[in-house]
Amino acid sequence: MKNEHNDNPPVMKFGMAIDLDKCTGCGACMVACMSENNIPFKEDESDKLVSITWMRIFKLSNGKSFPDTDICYLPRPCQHCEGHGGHSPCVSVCPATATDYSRETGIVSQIVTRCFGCRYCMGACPYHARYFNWWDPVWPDGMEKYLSPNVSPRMRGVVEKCSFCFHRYQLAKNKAYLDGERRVPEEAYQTACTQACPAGAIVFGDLNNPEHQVHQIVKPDPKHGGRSQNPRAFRLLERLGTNTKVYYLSSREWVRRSGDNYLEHEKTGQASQPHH
Amino acid sequence: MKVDRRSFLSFVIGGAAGTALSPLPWKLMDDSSIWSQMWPWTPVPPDGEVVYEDSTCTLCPGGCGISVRKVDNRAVKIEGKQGHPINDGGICILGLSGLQMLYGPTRVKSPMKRIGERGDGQWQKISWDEAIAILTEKLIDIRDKGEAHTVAAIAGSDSGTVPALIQRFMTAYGSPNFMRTPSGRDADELAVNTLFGNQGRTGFDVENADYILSFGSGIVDGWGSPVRMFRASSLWKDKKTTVVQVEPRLSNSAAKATRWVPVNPGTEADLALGIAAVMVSRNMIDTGAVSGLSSWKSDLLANYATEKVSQTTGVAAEVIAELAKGFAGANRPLALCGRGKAQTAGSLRDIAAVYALNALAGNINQEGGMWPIPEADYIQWRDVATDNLASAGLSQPRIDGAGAGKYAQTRYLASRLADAVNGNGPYPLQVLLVASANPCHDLPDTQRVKEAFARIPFIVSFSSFHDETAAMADLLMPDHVYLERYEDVPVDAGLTQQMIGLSRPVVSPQFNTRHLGETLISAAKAMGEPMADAFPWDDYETCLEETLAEKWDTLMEDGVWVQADIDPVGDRLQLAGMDADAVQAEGDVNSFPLLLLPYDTIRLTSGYIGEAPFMIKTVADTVIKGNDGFVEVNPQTARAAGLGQGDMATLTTPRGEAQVRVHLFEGIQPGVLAMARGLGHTAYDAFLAGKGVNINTLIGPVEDPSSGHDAAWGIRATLSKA
Amino acid sequence: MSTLDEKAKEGMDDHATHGSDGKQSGAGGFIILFFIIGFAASMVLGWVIFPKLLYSQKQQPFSFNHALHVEEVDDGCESCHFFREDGSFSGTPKLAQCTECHEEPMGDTEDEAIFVEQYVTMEREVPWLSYSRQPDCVFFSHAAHVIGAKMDCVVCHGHIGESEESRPYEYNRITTYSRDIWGHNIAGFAKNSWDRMKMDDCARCHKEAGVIHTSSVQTERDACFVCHK
Amino acid sequence: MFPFSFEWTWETTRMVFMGGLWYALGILGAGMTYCILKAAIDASKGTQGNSHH
Amino acid sequence: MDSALIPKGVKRCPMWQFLLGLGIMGAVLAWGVYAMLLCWFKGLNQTNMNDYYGFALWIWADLAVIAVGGGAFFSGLLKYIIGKDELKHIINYAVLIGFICYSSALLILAIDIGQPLRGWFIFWHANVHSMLTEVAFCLSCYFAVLTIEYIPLILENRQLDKVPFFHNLSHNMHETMAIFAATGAFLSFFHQGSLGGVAGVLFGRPFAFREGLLIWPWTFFLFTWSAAAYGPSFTLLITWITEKVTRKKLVKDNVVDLLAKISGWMIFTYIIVKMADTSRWAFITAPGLGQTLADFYTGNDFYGYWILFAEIILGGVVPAVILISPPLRRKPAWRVTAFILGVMGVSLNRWVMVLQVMAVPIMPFDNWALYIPSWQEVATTILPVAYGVILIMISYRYLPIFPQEVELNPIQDESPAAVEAETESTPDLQPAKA
Repeated sequence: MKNEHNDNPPVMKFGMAIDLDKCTGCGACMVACMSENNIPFKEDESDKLVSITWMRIFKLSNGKSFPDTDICYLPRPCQHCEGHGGHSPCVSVCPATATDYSRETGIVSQIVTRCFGCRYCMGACPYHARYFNWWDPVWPDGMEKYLSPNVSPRMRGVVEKCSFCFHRYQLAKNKAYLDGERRVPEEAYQTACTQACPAGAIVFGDLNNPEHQVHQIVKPDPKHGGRSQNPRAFRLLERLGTNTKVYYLSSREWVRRSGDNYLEHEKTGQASQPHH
Repeated sequence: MKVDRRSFLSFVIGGAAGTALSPLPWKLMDDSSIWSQMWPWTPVPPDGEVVYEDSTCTLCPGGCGISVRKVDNRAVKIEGKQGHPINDGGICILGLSGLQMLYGPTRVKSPMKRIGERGDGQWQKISWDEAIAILTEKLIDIRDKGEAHTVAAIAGSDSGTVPALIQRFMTAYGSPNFMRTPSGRDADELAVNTLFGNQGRTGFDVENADYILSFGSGIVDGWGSPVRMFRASSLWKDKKTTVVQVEPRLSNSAAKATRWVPVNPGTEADLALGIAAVMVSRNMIDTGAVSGLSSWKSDLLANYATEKVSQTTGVAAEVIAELAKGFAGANRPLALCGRGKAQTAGSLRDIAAVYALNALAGNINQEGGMWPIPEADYIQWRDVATDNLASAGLSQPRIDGAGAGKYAQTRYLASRLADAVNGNGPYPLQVLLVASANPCHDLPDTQRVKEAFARIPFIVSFSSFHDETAAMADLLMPDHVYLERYEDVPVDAGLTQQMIGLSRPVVSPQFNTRHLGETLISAAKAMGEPMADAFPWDDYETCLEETLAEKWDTLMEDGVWVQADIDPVGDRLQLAGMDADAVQAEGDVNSFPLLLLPYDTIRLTSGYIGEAPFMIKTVADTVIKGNDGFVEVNPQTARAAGLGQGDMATLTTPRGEAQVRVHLFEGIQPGVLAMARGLGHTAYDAFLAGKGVNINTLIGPVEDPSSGHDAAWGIRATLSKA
Repeated sequence: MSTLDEKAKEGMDDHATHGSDGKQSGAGGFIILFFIIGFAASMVLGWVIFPKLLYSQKQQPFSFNHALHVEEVDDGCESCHFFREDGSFSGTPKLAQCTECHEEPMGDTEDEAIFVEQYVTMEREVPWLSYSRQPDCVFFSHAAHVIGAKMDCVVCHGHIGESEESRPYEYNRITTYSRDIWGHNIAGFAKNSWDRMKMDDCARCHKEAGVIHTSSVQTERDACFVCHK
Repeated sequence: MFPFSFEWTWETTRMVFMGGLWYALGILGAGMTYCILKAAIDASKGTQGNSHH
Repeated sequence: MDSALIPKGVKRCPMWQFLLGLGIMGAVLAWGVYAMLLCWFKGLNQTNMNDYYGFALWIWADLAVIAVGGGAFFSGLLKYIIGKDELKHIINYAVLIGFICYSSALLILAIDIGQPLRGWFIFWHANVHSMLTEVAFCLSCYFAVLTIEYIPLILENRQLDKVPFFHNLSHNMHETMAIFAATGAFLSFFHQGSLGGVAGVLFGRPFAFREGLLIWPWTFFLFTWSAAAYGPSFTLLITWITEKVTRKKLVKDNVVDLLAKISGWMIFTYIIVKMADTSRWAFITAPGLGQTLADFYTGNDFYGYWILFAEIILGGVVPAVILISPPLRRKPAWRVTAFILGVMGVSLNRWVMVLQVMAVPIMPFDNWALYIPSWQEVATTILPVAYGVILIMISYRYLPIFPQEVELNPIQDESPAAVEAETESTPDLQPAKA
C-alpha cells in the first residue's frame, strides 16, 4: 500500500454519439463488429434471444398506422455505463470481478477467462448488451483463418459483450509508445463500427477531451451526471441512473422519447433525472 | 501387522492430509479451470505482422475501395479504404463479409465434372487440363457442325476486361448469344439511347443536388453505388436537403427521407408525369434541355391532369402540387428512379418519365443534376477476325430476341432466356456458359428457369461458389474470388465520373481455382485457329496490363482511376417514350385481390453472391425465423384474412405458391404485401440454404412492350391462413 | 453411567476382532503408522510424481545458440527481436529474417545443417516452441515495458540470451501452457523475477516497481483491460 | 480471497466481508476440530460421552 | 434384513416396499442426473434459457428451496437461541429438510453456471460488492452448518452409535450445537437477505429495484423475513406429508401448533411489510423510473395482476390469518391449506423476483421475453425433489428423526428390543442444554 502512488494516466472517458437521423439500419456496424471481434455464428441465427451481436440494431416505430407510420433504427453497443462512480449495473454484480469499470478509459471490460457464466450481469443490464455463449463457437472448416489474433475467441459458457474495440486502443498505445507519445491520438483509436459506418452516423472518442469530435457533439454536462447539452441528444434509459457513454441524436421527438420510459404526462427529456 | 479397517481408515486419512498439503489438488483445480479457458477445440488465431492490402470490392457494382488487414498471410478483416472517391473508409455489410466467402465452405475448390444426375450434387474432381479439354472438345464439336450459335453465355456484367473476354470468346466462336443478367442498367441504357439518341448511361450528381425526388429508388437500400448513396444521404442530412421518397411501402429509404409519399404500387411514373404536368401547366419548367415539348404538352396535360393522377396514384392533389412546386422551385432538383436496388430493368415509360422530369427541371448536365455520359471505352482490342463458321453463327438471331424486330434497341433480354429455351426460341441451346451470374435463383419465375436449364444439354459454371446454377451445371470451372485475383472494375452505378477500380490479389488462391480470364484465354488457345488468334495474350495479367495501358500505373499506385470531366452524350432530352401504357402486375384482380411487391434491403444481397453467415445473422426475426420467410402485411389486411403476427399463411400468385409467416407492418399500404428479395436459396451452405422464400419463385417477368425488358414491379396475390 | 455404557460395550462385543482395551492401544500405534504411511505416500505423489506426470517435454526443431548470435550481432536482443513500425513486438524471428544471413550454412554444426536443409531450402518456417508464450487471453505490451519503462529483457526472460543450446520445451498436459508460465517449481516459488510469468507475477512486479494504477473500480488496481483481450 | 492475492485491497467493505467469511469458517472449523479431537481422545481413553441427560 | 440398522422401538415398512420406493425415486433421480450431465458436457444450450432469460426455471427452484429451507435456520434459532424447547421434537426433521434444500441449491448452482470448473473463482477472485458473492459465501458456509447439524443425526444410527468415536463425536457436536446454530442463523440471515438483494440492487431493472437501508435494498430484509416465516410452514407441510405417507403420527400437536403459530405471526408481519414495500414500489419507485404497474403486468400472455394477487393475498394474507387464528390453526385441513398456500406464496414471490424481472421489457422499444423450459431443465429441477425424497426415506428408515415417534406409535406386540429402545432413544436425542 505504501508503494502505491498516483501514477494514473489522464482520465479519459471514451464514448459515442450515434446520429439516428443518419443511421440507415444497414447493419454494417453489426458485421464490422462481428468480423473485428471474432464473433461466432450458427446455422440458425433467427432466434435473436440467443444470437450474439455485440452491436445490435433495434427497429423503433412511432406506433402510428399507415400512412403516418415512421420507423427509426437504433444501434445498441454496450453503453459502457458509468453508473455512480463506476458502479455500472453489471460491474458491481459480477461475483468474480470478471467485469470491471476502468476509471482511466471509462470502459466496462469483460474478461471471459475470468467469467464462470453465472449470467447475473445479463440480468442486471437493461440494454441486453451482454450475451452468453450458449454454444461452443464453431467455424466451418477453413473459416477460422480469418480470425483476428487481437481478440481471443470465447469458449462456451461465458458472457461476452462489446469492448469498444479495446484491443485497438491497446495497439494504438503500442504505437504511441514507439512514437514517444503519451496519449493516443483521436484517429488512432476508433471502434470497428465507427470506422465502417457508411453513413458516418457514429462518432467515437474521448468525452472528456474538448478537442474530440464526440465531445463537441455531445457537450456532456458534468454537473448533471454527464447529460448532454445538445437538445437533439439523449441517452437510453437515462433516468435509471446508468449514466451511459453512448449518446443518441435525433431531431424527431418520438425517437428521443423512445429512449426512455415516460409516464404519459412527462415531457420528453425532462424526466431524465438520473435516479442516483 | 494386520491391516484392519481402522488402519486402513487411518491410511486414508493420512493420505488425504498429505494430499491436501501437496500441490496436487490445488494445481489440478487451477489447471482444470485453465483448461476450460483454452479448450483445445476453441481456435487460437496465430499472431504475426499486420499489413494492409488495398483492393477493390466486386461483390456488387458499387466499386468501393477496400483495405484488407492481414496477419501473416491470413486476411482477417476487410475495411473500407480511407480516401477512396466512392466510399472514403465506409463499407457496407456485404463488403465486410467478404472473408466469409473467401474462406467459406461453399467455395468450389477445384474443377469438377458431374458424375450423378443433374442437381444431385455428385461431382468428381478433375484437373484444369481435363476441364479445359472437356470444354473445348464440346465447343469444337458444335462449332464444326455449324451450330456455334447454339452456345450461349450469361454474365453478371458486360463491362471490364473479363466480360469483354467472354464476349470476345463468343464472337470469335461465332455465337451472338452473350447475355447480361437483367438490372436497372438495361432500362437506363435504353432510355439514354432513346431520349438522348446516343449510347451511354446516366450519372446522378446526388451530392450536389438540393431537392431529391426519388421514385422508389432504394437510396439507402442498395441503389446505385450503395456506400456512396449512404454517404450522400448523410450529407443531405447535414445540408438539410429535402428528400422525398415516393413508394408504396415505408422502406428504410422512405424512413430516412424528409417526406414519404405513399403511392399506389406501379404508379410512380404516373405521379412523375402528373408532377410534370403541373410544372408544365404552371410554366415552372426549363425548356432548354428538352425537345419536342410543344407536341407532347397537350397529351401530357390531357392525360395527367392532377385529379386524374391523384386517383391513379392515391396521392392527394395538393401533395402533387406541393411536390411540383418543391421540385421545380429548388435550385438543384434531382429525380431518381429504379425501384429498390433497381434489380429489374423496369419499363421504359417509368424511367423516361423521371428523366423527362429532370430535363423539365433543367438539371441535365448541371451541378446536382443528371448526366447522360458515355460508357467507359478503355478496352481497345483489335477486332476479331471471324472465320466462316463464326460469321454464320453470328448472323443467326439471338436466342432471347434482343437487338432485332420490335426490340431492335434492346441489347440483352436474359429474362426471356427461359421462355426461349422452353420452346419459344428460334433454336435449341446446346451449351450455356455462366459467369458471375446465378440465373437459377435470380431470374424471375425460377421454376421455368430451372426447367429451361434442365433442357440445355451442357452447362458450364465458372462460379466460385456452389450456387443454384452451379448445381445445375455439368462442368465446374471455378473462378478465383475477388480477393485472389486481378481485375479491372469499371464503376458505372450512377456515378457522374468515369471510374475504374483495380481488384488485386490480397491472398494467394486458397483452392485449385483459376482466373476466368485465364480460363478463357487458355480455352481459346486450346481450340486453335482462329480462336487462338483472337486471344494473343500470354495470360490474363498481360492482357489486363496491356489493355489498361497508361492507366495501369495509376491503378497499381492508387487502386482507382478517375476521369471527372466527361463530355455528355447529349444535352437535350427528346420527350418521348412515356406515352405507352403502364405495365400492369400479372394476375387477375378478382382471383388475386392483393399485390405482392419484392423489396430490397442492404442486409440481403442482390446478384449472384449469396449472403454470408454474418449478413444472415443481421436479418431481423421478422424477415426470417428458423427457415420460414415472412411477408409484410398491413395489420388491416391481415385482420381481414384472419391472420396475426407470426402466423403461417399460404401466399399464392399466378406463378406459384409458398408458405410464409405474416409480419404485421403499419408502414405498408393495405392490400399490398411485400417480401424481401435475395432469400430462399437452395444451394450454398447450411448457413443460407433453405432460409426464407425466393420471391422469384412467385413472380414472373412481364414484358415491357416497348423494350422487351422485364418490367414486373409486383404480382397479384392472395394470402390465406395455412 | 447408564444403560448407554452397556450398549457401547455391546457394540464392541459385536466385533470380537477388536478385542480388549489392551489390543486396542496396540492398534493405536499401527494407526499412527498407517497415518504416516498414507501421509508420506501422498506427499511423494503430490510433490514428486505428480509434477512429472503433469508436464511433458518436446524438443525444439533444432538447438539454437543464443550466446553465439548475440556476439555476432550489433544490437543485442533487438537485432532479431525487434519492434515493428506499428509498435507491436516481432517476437520469434521469421525465416526471412534468418535467411538474411543464413542463405547458406554459416557453420558446420548439425543444427545449422538441419536448419538449412529442412527449413531454408524448403522455405518452411521453423516451428519454434516459445517458452514464454502467454495464453491467448493475455495482451502483453512489449512496447510499454521495453520502450515505456525501459526494462531489460532479462527481467522477464532471464538469461536466455546467454544460452548455448535450446533446453527442452516443457508444457502442462492439461493446460498446454509452457512450464515457464507457472514456473519450474511446482509450489510456484520464484527466486528470480523471470522464474514465473503468471498474472500474480505481473502484479507483484508492478507493485515492486511502484506502478500501481487504481483505475479499476472493483479492485483499485489496474483495470482488467490493460492486459486482457 | 486472501490478502496475499494481488486483487486484495485493505478497504472496509472487503475487510468486513471477507472477515465475516473467515470468521464463520473459523468458528465452524474450530468447533469441528474441537469435537473431533475430543471425541478421538475420549474414544481412545475408552470413556463414553455419557452426559446425555 | 436391515433390522439391525433400524432404530429401536419403531416399525418400518417391509424391505421390498422400501426398495420399490427407492427404485421409483431412483429412476426419477437418474433422469435428472442424465439431464444434468447433458448440461455439463454439452453446455447450457440444453436449456431453453436465452440472453433475456438468463435465469430461469431452476434458479427459481434454487431460490424457492432456499426460502422454504429457511425452516431449518429459523427453527434452530427458536430452539437454540430463543429457547423454544418443544421444538426439539421437530428440529431434526427441520435440519434434514434444510440439508436437502441447501445441498439441492448448491447442486443447482453447479449446473447453472456456464463454467462449473471455474466456479471456485467466486471465492478466490471474490468481488465483495456483489450480492451473489455474499450468497455464495453464506450459502456454502450455511450448508456446512447444516451438514454439521445433520452429522450427529447420522451418527445416531444404531450401528454407528456403537462406535465409540462416533458416539463421542455425536455427543460433542450436540454439546456445541448452539454455537453452530448461532453461526448458522447469522449466515442464514445474510444469505437469505443477499438473495433478496440479488434482485433488489438491479437499478437497471425497475421491476426488481428497491431502495433500502445502507447497502441493503428492502428486498434483502423481505427475503430473510419471508424465509423465516414460510420455512417452518414448509417443514410442517413436509412433516404432515410424511405422516400421511407413513400413516403414523410423528410429531405431537402442541409442537406443530407452536411452530404453526410462530409461522403464522411471521407471515402476518411479513405480509404487512411486503404490502408496504409493494405500495412504495408501485406508487413511488417505479413511476419515478417512468414505469407503471400496467407496464409490469399487462401486454403479455402470462404475467398478469393475478400473480400479484396470488402472491400477496392467497399466499400471504390468507395463510397468515388461518395460522394466527387458534381455532382455524387447530383444524388440520385449514392448517395444511395454510401451509400449502404459504409455500405457494413464497415460491411465487421467488418466481416473480427472478423470472418476471427477466421478462419485463425495460427499453420502451423492447418486448416481453417469455420462455418455456426444456425437458432438461425440468428434469434437472425435479432431480433435487427425487434426491430429497430418497434422503428422507433413508434417513427416516435408519435414523431416529422423530423423537416422539416411539411414544406416539407404541409397538404392541413382542419384541423386547422395542421396549428397550423406548428407554434409550428418547434421551439419546436430547441435545445439550443451550
